[in-house]
Amino acid sequence: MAGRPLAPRIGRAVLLAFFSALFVLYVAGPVAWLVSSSLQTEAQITAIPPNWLPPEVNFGNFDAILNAAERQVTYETRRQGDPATGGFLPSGAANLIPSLWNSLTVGLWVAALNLLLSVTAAYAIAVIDFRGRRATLYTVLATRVVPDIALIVPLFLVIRNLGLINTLGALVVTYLAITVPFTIFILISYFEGIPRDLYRAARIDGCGHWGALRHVYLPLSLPALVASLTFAFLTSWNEFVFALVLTQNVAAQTLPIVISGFVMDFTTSFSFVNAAGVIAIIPPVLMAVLFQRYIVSGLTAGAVKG
Amino acid sequence: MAAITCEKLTKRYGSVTAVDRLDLAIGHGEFMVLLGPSGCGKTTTLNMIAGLEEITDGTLRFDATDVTWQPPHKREVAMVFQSYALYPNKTVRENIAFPLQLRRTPRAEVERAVADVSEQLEIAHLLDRHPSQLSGGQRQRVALGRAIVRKPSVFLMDEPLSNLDAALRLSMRSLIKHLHQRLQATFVYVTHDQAEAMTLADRIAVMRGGLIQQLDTPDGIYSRPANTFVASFLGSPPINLVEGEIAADGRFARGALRLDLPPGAVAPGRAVTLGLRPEDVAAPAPGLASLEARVTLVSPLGSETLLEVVAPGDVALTLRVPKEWRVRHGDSMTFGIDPARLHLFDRQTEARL
Amino acid sequence: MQPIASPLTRRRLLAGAAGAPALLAGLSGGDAAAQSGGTVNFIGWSAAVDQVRAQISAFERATNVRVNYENFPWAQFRTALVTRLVGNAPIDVSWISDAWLPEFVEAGWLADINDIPQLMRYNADAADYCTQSMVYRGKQYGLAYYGDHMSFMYNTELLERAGITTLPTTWEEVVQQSLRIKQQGIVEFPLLLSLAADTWLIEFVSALTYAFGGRMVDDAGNAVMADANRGAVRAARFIREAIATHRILSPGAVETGEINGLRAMGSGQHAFAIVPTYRIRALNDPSQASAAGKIRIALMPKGGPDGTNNTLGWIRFYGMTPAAKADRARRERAVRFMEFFGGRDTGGNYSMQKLLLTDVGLPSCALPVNQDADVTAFWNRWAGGGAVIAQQAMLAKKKDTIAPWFGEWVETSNQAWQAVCLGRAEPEAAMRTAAAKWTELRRAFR
Amino acid sequence: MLARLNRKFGYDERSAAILVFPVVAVLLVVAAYPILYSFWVSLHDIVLTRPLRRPFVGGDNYLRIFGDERFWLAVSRTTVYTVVTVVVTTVLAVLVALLLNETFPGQRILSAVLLVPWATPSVVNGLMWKWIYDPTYGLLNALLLKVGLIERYRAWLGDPDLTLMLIANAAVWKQMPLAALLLIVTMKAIPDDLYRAAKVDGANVLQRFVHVTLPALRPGLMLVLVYETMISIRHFDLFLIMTQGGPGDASFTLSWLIYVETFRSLRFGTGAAMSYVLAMATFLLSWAVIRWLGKRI
Repeated sequence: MAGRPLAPRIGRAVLLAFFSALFVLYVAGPVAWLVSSSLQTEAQITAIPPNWLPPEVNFGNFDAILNAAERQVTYETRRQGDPATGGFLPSGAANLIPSLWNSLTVGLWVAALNLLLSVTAAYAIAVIDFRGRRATLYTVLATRVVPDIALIVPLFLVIRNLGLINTLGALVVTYLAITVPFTIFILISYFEGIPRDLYRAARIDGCGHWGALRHVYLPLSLPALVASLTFAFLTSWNEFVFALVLTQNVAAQTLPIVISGFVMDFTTSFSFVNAAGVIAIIPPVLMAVLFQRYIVSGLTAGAVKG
Repeated sequence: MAAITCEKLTKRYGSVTAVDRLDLAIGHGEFMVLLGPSGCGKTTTLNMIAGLEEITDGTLRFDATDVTWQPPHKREVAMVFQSYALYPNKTVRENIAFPLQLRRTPRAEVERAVADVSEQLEIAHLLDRHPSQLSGGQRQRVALGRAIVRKPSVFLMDEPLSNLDAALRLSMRSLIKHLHQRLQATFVYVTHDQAEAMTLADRIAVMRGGLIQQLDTPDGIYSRPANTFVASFLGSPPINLVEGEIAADGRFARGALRLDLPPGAVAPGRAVTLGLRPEDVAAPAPGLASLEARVTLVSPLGSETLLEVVAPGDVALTLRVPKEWRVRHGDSMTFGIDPARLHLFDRQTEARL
Repeated sequence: MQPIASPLTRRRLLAGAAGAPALLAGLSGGDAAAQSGGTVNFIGWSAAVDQVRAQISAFERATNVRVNYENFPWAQFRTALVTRLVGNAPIDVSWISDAWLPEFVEAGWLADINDIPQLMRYNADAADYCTQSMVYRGKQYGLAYYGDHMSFMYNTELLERAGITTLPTTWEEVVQQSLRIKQQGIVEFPLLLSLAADTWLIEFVSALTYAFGGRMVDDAGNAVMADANRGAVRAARFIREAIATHRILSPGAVETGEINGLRAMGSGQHAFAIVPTYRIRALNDPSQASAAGKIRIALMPKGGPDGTNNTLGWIRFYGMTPAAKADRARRERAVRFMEFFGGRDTGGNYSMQKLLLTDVGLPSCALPVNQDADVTAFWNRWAGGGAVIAQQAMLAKKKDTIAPWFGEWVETSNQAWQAVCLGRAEPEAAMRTAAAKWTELRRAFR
Repeated sequence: MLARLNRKFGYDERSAAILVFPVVAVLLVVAAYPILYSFWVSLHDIVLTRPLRRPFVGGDNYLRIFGDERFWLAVSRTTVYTVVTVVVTTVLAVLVALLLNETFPGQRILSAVLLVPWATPSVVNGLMWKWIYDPTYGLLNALLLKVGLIERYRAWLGDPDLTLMLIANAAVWKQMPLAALLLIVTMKAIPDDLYRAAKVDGANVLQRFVHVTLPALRPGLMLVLVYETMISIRHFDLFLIMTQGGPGDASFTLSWLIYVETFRSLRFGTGAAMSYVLAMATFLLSWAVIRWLGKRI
């Protein structure tokens, strides 16, 4: 580096800086605007031209979300007027925090069960040479070819017949159907990258298949496992269509559903919706950034092999 | 101790047959080497003995017990791999102790066994390291340690020395030989390296295409190769093979080349391949067939000299002669050959005649 | 797993619904029901939520029956309700839009109240069009939540600034005055119509169609919307010209939902608008609208040669599910609830009807409510008097497109109207598309 | 007897069966059964508002679809949307991958920033962009006005010529990161020697990209193309949040049509048939892409 002429190095630095700036603007700009909007009052947010940054940081929207308890309304305590033109907390505001917990619950269950199911199947498919191995793999992957929207109706009927409508369990089971094939795909790629001799050694040393999985494959595929956990959690956290149909009451609704309700119900204050959006972004973004290293190495096996 | 008996052992992958009706009896405490080029089925055979590959057909017995369908962890065999296959997440100590732990050996006993084994293999100072911190030779010692700590009756070795450099290979070779003598266990050793096979084996099974070509002692394999494949696979530099036929006078003929054969060896007119090991030449002497040839290349090896020569009929041969012979490029020389040391094979079947 | 053939039958729907509630009530905090007089499961859309809650408090106190109240945004409501109905969710009472009545009855999702005199007796007090809007094939399916109509509203300040002293009585005059306002640079788009493709679109275009003397469907049920003389074509052309020729209506109207339109009107950006009458309260509320105090209502202008002052009226009502009606205890609770909300409370007052009107501005179907002094005061305070509103109410006609296939047809209709707004289809062609769909669906309905 | 059974299903096969069983069981219930059930539904004229009739109509639903103008309209909208989304996503992802594959101060931070859109729920993505496009208070109007690209505020999503592109932009924003990650991972696997050799051969930056990077990216690109196509073709959330198929029919895609047919018109039969057509199209398309790209690797 030191020996190279100065001009190309400066040129490279300028180019990198320029493209980095463009990148940040496009990738982070919209979220920054969302965050900025969430920290303004309704009056500030509806100013024309808009305030790029909050004139003063205002946590009122978040405060409202956190403290939006279901209150007892009587003739005396009711608010009058038609909350039509915005600036109002939506009537579902109090559902936001419970739905956050619902999302979290479903996400964690899905992440855990997804891993449990996928690990054993991926091990079997990647490691054991059994009849029907390819058929199993293709069947598992093929279930993802059918678009979600095609599955909604039959799944709704299945879930209804199982008596699971309006339960978090319905969502967990459904999301497993989405995440498991993908996770199996990732884990197979990863398992196949683990030297076969380690498997043979473990078997010779006295491991059955459970032992080989536990003593060799699991400890050695930590990145892929963490990546799978993250993928599953995010998928579950973000999912919308199934949740929309399978859960119709507050007890089981997840965050995207409640938020979409705010968006469609434009009596809601813009700043409130934006704040709700920010709240919905925080957990998955934290998780993604925290596990960044694992996500990349988890993807590696799959991507490089094609 | 255990004797291993393979009866018509077969492994097929789809339409490909990797091992074809293999019969092999390995005795108690025997050191058996499976030798052959890659893809010959030797590793598959080893895997079947280990239980790592399901046996498509045939029977496998340890002593009198049919273990054909027994999974590997039930078979009491130990194995050493070319890649060492040490668990990267475990320390050396944990690696060696692992098989014992799986057998629920009491802790004190495990510790004693690990200490014992690491003493023997001179790796006691490495016990708390991870495999990634070890050299190749050290890793293979650890792998050996993990294998012998269980005191199994059958040792399976899958090219254990192939990843080591030449010097290490020699010392590990003698280590393994010592181990075999001390442990008195049955060893099945897979390699493509003929020198390893020759030095280690009680018996060698030379394999090709899923079939055993020859099963014999190292000496038997070397001096009486069953066919041209075995003949050419062993020996360095390889045996010279010359195609020709038996002339009316009972001599081997290839163009202008004529070589005396032991009388009455083969009927005249037969198409044969003649095998001549490079070292089987001497100075011309009575009782020896003589061979005229022109030297085209001289490669001194120190203790000996390698020659490439062209014999009549444009037959190119490689010969090994004592270094005392002063040979120069372009010389024409006469070599003496003991007809009894010539190998004759049928040209069609490639089998020894 | 149930046999495949069964899930969709009505019998199974009913049978399932009987068992499911207990299970689900347990999940949704129905423990209170054990000690009290039971629970009513009521769902509505997210409107007048505080008024509903206040009334629920009163209801629970008066009857010892708990109410499990849930609300969804209006935009999601129909889908959510249908999914719940199909999913055997334990709904007793729900708000229903008049447009869904035939469809829901045909689907077996609504129970009639003809054999419940406790509810039927309120017909005596109710405006006739309200009652008629809840009747399908001779049976009545509920009590009114409210009944309203589309009003023509204007911004007094903007008219003044443009020097306009006489209110427009025809849509041609609306155009003239709008152009005047526009040319003076007072506002860019003096006319406001909320034409986003949501559930309100059919209400707005029907109102305009009536004002132009047209119809969507004739009394015999034939689609006439494409008919040049008695159809919706003139109204469609008016919209098209307002956008493309006169530029008095924003091309963004296709993206303007009812609420956003309301906001724009409230912020003084438009001089004329068609708005649901009850919104007058919000528009003249200083805490919500900068143009508060300046929004007034005039009679719907007449459009074209056959123009009338007619407008569109609609109602929303409390409906009971067949599952609730089939179970004696549930039926009894549901009836009490409907009476308390859609009729008189246990004190004999139309408390909910009055609350909705005086708090939110939702006009009542119960005629006695309109005699109330508070109601008169309400109209005086927020609308500058109730005379025009009352007059317009008499000229309101219900949607002529209400049919079992309404839900499906309106998708096509909405697209057709939007195509007109966007200039992607000629008014005649667009209305022909809508009419063809109507005819097709009607024929297919057996 | 037991021995014979053992012979037929050895330890490996028995273990595999046990290990695979839970997944197969779950997928049977929540994937395979619904898929088959959906097919059964697609052969019947099931309209939810007519619960008492449910005639078997065989392929009639499919025939009806193909005779339905809306279907072909939706096909064309979906095609435009998918092509734009996939192409722009891929191109942007390649550029971003090239940028982040460089080593420079701050590169790690940018890599972390890259994950933000990926982790953003699609509902929030939709509301965020809808807010940016807002005709009155939106950022886009303010920005373009400030730069002088527009003279007055516009209703962006209300412009039928732009709607699809604007939704595609929101989709690209969310999908590009994963694609870029996959490509970065693939790039990292390119041996440095190839670049050194190309440099020695006198290739400039562009030539190195075309002759070294691009061919080596093929497996990654294939994965990205197949994956992006499969998910873009079925996008739904954004349409529900942002435009509901409008204005007019400007964003009337297949997913939206299926939603309307199923949940608004409550025609489960034709809705299911449409879903099947979409599923088959997705399948064939991915297969074609794999074949097409696979041949060229």
